[in-house]
Amino acid sequence: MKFELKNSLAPLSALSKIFEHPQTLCYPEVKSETVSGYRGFHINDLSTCIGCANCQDVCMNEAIDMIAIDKDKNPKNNSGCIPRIDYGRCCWCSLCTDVCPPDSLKLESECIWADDDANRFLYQPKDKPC
Amino acid sequence: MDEGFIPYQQSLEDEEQSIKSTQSVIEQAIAWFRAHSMFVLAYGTGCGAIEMPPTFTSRYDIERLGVVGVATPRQADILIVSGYCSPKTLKRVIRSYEQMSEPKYIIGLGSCTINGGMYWDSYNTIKKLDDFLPVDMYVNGCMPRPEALIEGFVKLQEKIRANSSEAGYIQYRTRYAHYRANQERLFGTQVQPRYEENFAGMNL
Amino acid sequence: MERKVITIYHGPQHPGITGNMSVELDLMGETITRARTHVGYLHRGFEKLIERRTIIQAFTIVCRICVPEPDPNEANFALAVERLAGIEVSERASYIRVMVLEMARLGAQLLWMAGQSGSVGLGTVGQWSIYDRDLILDLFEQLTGGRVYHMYIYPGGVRRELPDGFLERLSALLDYLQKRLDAYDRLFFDNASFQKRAIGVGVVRGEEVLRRGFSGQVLRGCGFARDLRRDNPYLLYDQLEFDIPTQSAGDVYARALVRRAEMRESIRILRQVIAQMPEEGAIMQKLPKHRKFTLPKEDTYVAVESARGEFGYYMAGDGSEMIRRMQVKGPSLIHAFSLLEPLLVGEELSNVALIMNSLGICPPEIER
Amino acid sequence: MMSYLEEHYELIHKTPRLFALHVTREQLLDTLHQITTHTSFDTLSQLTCTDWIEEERFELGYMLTNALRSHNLMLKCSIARDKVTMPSLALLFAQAEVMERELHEMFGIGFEGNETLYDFALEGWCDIPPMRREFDTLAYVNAHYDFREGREDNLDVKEEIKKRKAAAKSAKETPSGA
Repeated sequence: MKFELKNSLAPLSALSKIFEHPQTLCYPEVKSETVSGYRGFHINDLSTCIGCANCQDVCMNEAIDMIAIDKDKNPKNNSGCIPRIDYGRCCWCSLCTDVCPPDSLKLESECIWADDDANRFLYQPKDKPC
Repeated sequence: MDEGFIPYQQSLEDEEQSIKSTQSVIEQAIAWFRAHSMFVLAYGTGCGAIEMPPTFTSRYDIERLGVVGVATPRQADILIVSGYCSPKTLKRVIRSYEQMSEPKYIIGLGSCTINGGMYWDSYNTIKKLDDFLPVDMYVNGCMPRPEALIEGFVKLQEKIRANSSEAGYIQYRTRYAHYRANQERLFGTQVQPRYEENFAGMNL
Repeated sequence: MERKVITIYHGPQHPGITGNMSVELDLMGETITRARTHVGYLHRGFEKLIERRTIIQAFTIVCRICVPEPDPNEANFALAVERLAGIEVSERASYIRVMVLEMARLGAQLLWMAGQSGSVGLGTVGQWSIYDRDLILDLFEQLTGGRVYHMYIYPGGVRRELPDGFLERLSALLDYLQKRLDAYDRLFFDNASFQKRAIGVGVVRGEEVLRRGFSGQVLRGCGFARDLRRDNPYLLYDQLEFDIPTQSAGDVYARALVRRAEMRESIRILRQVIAQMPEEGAIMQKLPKHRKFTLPKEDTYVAVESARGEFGYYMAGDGSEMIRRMQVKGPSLIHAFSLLEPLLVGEELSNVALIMNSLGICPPEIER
Repeated sequence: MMSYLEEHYELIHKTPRLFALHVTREQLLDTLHQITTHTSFDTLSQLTCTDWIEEERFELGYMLTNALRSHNLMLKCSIARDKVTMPSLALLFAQAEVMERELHEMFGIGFEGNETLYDFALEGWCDIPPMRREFDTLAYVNAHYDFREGREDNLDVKEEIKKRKAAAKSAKETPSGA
């Protein structure tokens, strides 16, 4: 096959990008916009959570513990338990939110977290109405 | 009731007192340079390797922070263990880590390095990476987004600049017996060379 | 003169390897005299884990089987469950699935382009193509809520409705990518340095290739127009118009050209999907006894065409909530062993990364 | 293509493009030879194995594809779980070599004539072959790996509901009794 001069020079067309504005997202300085519906951290509306442990049952990673709550925010919570998620197990599949009968467990768009201690990755969902 | 990452909140108060810099100016300068030239070993050990190209290329461009990929462990400062680790990989990861020159740091990417993640009941993945190697920074997610990986690097920079004696490589030297015991429990004694020999003459 | 054979391990910790795997090479000088593939660095025992999970739990794990391209796995799993349980999927859900699969294919081709260009030292291409892949991932984020792992195609349909204005944004992205593909032609495919490295390297040829179970670009690169989307259609591919590009040379460059044309075909399919997408319709067919859903004691085999070749799932149910056996065969299993090993013999060491990238070998799907 | 199969074998139609065929271990090589010469099913695309432990058998599936990749034929062959050797197809299909190597490791099936049955994915594995049903992966994990502590305060929700009900009941009874 004959190699043409054109084929050697064509890649230089990339140089035209020098004059364009950079496309980089400068993360720590500029936070990118959160996408609605992104599967990030859990939130749990305690005033509607009934402590049924459906989320615990469906979780294939056994990431969800049901722990005792200090004071009942929801009188219908029969067990007095609310879910806590182990982020050393979670895969953010959102099956737990799919099976939640009162729809109290949800995922928010925030998802960024780094820590130097592995024992800190137990997460108590924030009490936020969705 | 506390929300968010619970034990973290409980430990917030203790931490404020602990980070008081006692470094000299030169030490601070060295730490600053270290924190801004982190060479990452290009070893994609697991799923997480798929989010490394976006992090290292033009979209997120982590080179802004001084993070560059290098090919051999001898030149690298940072080892990213990207997700699950099978024992077969872990052996190579340990060998790579021991070949790296100090100071060196490990970033654990995703749930799998913390408590097994999705593969918690798999017979062929390890569950707690810090049993075998000292991990300096864990990044949350499965997969962590490139932003989360950058967050891990930013926090690691702070840690490097604090220059504390709890850095992973110092832990690995001083608590080598502990790590070695766990490694031997998994692999048996014969397979790995002993890391101690590398720093036999050093003043610990 | 004494000729000395040395053995080196190309990988697992090597920048030129396509993942966490290793090729043991016997070298005489720079020439490879024997190659042997080693895998197992990524073995997680998926097939065992799936036996322990109910069907709706198992679907979240199958997408992890192949990391660069998770969606064909989800589609395969869903198709196999639907076939065993006799579930019909609505037309709208099928269109969304085709859309997701083609977006994933486009993304995987762009990722491949970064690897292939990196293996010949053309760094700029990777910077560009991974950026463009990220734009596709942004759309995935809006659609599915996940960036890499979407967990979106579910037995019975898809999990979420299209967000408002999604098809318009996709259409705009396709216009952008169409322009970019011309830029990639100049930068990469017509680049003399890539041609010089790729032409005549890693040649797969002959009638035998059909019998040896190869698929994807390996077959299309040596003149056989085999594509499961056309030959054994699934979803709605028999109602969409697209061509199957082929080349006859069978070398690395031919496979690159096939991929170049396939990207254009994917854009063409996506445009048809956007035009034909039904406005109304359910996206999800509820599974009977949703969380206690069972499969009959039957087995089936489902295959889809991924960006690298045939992805086949064998699935057997046993009347319980668990799947008795699901066996996955990705294209890389055959390509990495019975194709790569003989193909590398006689090549130079510097071409190993080039050939591996061009075969699209992806270790996580070899060993699961 | 189909007529030959229909004539000579009991063909099971699973879908319009997928057929199955039961063979015994002894017939396998002969049947494969006949099918590959007389029909266009001449490519082995997958080799599967299912463990039917309650019926004491492995079911091997040889997935054949035609050159056009449009139809699939599965040859199913049951073998006893304790007497686990099969003739190797490595001479017939080059790709069978690695598939058999994998099944050998995952199920412990021997393939006579395959020279490459060494380690595939596992390194130094000395337990039961992991894909056999009697291998319990969770028990293996508990024996070999540790999980992270800190989750001991997990409560059984059913127990908690019972406790609460009992407490409420006794709370009701106490004032009425007093």
